[in-house]
Amino acid sequence: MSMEMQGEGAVQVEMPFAMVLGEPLTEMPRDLYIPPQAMEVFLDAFEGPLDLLLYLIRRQNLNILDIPIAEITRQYTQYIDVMTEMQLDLAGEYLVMAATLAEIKSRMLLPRATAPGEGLEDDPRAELVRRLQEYERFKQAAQRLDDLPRLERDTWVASAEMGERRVVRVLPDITLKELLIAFRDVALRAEMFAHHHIHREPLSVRARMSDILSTLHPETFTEFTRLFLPEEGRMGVAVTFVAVLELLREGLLEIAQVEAYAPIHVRAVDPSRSRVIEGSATEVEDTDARLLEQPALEEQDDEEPLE
Amino acid sequence: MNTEYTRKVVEAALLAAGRSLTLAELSQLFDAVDRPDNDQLRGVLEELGASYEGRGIELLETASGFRVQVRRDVAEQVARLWPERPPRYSRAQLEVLSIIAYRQPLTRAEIESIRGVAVNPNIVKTLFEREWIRVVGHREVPGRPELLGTTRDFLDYFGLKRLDQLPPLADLKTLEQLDPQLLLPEPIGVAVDGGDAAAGDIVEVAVAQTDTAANDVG
Amino acid sequence: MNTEYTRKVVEAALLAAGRSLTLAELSQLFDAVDRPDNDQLRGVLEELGASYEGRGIELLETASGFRVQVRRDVAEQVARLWPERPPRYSRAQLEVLSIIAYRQPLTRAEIESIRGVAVNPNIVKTLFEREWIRVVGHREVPGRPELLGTTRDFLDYFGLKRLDQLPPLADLKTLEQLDPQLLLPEPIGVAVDGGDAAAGDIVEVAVAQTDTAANDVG
Repeated sequence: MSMEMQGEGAVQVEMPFAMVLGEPLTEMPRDLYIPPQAMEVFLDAFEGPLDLLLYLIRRQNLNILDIPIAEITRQYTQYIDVMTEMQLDLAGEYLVMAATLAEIKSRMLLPRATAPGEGLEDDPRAELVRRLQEYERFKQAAQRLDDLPRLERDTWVASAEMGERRVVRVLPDITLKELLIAFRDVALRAEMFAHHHIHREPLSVRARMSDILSTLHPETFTEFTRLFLPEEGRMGVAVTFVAVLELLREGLLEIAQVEAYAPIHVRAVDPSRSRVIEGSATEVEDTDARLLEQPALEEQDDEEPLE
Repeated sequence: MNTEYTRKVVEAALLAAGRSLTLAELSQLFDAVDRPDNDQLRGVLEELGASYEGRGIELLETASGFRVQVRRDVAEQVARLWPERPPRYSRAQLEVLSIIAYRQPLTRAEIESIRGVAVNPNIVKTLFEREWIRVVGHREVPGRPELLGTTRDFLDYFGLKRLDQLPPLADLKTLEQLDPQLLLPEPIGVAVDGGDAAAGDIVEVAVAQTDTAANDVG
Repeated sequence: MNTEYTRKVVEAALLAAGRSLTLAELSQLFDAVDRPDNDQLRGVLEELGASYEGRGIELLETASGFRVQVRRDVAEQVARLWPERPPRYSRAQLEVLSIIAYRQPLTRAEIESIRGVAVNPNIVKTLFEREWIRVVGHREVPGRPELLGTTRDFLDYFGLKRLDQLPPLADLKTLEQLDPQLLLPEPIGVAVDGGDAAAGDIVEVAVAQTDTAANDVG
């Protein structure tokens, strides 16, 4: 069909079909005699009856559109006979094709209307020719596909290393609403099951308790008045005072006054009075040391709302 | 040895491998007849490295050989190729955090007593790592348990200036009425000023509406 | 947009990813403020591709985006990095794959009718395993047979951007078309309907052929 294919004559594909008795079988046998050892390989080399027919046609440099159907049928059936004799496991399609060819041959013998312009449609070979051509197109397409540069064989995707990849950890997001709902639920549960009631304390006092506690150190006293920030105004002072009282009530704070009217000092409750395992004590000190850096920040924080 | 060809092969091999290659491995790629010796290979690698000047990649010699890697100054941007799906906090985490926010300073035991279940240490650890909570002191009881409180980062994250900008507990009770997704049918506009009674009313309203709709259909 | 910086990031990203990246993926790497638009990105990619001229690598656009890959002319040498040989595909596999690629969507029975022989189930299975083909639907006939089509992976693997980049199918000729020629004394090589000699002319024909193929399916 194509010049290329015709030029190659009987050679089906360029690569060896297989190794037969250690010899590469690169060409189809030119005659019908096929060494028995090669027959199976030979059969395997064809992708079915259309492929075999194409081979027979090409081998004789015949045009696919003008197949001498009698001759091709004779050759085809000879192959099939050889294969059958050798009791090779022949696919049924080969026999169907043999029958088809025989039918075409017999129809060719019948007289046909040969009015000009028509008749070709009636050529009994038309359907076979169409199928052969169609198959050959894809046979060729498969070859061209195989020729395309492809991954793993002709190219590889280039990649470079990232070095130490900085892990960008994404932290979960929470909305304030989620947080509030969570607390609401806890509170509702606690009211239902817990023995104690959740007090409605102003959060500012709670916050101030945390702040004061983190500014205090168990080993050194802090002057009481330094807990207050005059710039916070009366409300701020009141909040701080209530927070100190609350801390005192919870036993988290101790207050000392050397004598009447002397400055009042506060400090966190001394840990040495409790029995503490040594290991955890050092850990605690580290934590406290770290916490001592916090108050400055917190004080600034408190100033903000007043501006 | 054809230098230019050698350079092409070396570059292609390094990028195809996507890992470090030794001089020996690189040299194996060539037929004996045009195999570069180690000095020649080093020369070629040097040229290759120089050609990456001002590009997104660089050539590096490490203990395991030569490799091409992404330049540090664009690495961070390139890392966005692998976005991590943001994880979510569990219900328990949210509860613990909210309890600390509202009831600080308090100990883990006190959190447990409010929630009625033990607190998984990992939950508290996560909150510490996020720097949302801190140890503000110790309660002077046996074991000196840590007292937990929230941090300024916590306030910043939620856009709060002060802790008392959090709504008081009493207002929280009506929170679900404020959240259309949780309970309400459509009319968010129904002015509910809290309390369970109001919630009861709404349910009735909703039922009535459904009835009406059903009547309309019939 | 700083072109040089953009180019650095794009190159680094393509090589860090080690796979094809789409324009959208590349654009995501940039902050909104200096994010290149698609035209700018294409410009940068073009420059990048040009800068690989004469090197061991090249830039290619395939179905799933842009990738940097090893040039074919050094492939043989680079392949020596891996002791195992690349997978080979039998003629039968390639034929079935081509038929699916050109004639999709179609059923197994339709493949068999073109090849004139039953399709070995292993062939189809292998193509599925490689994720080169997929079931794209069912034909509404008894048994509702599966309709097969190719995947994006298939295009990527063969370095194609779209299906119509496949080499064109040869023409079909009818007996009528060719008959006049048969009447002439047959000069060898006139009846050519494809083949490399005519390759230059094929491009235009290809469109028509693809159309024909499409019509054939319907």
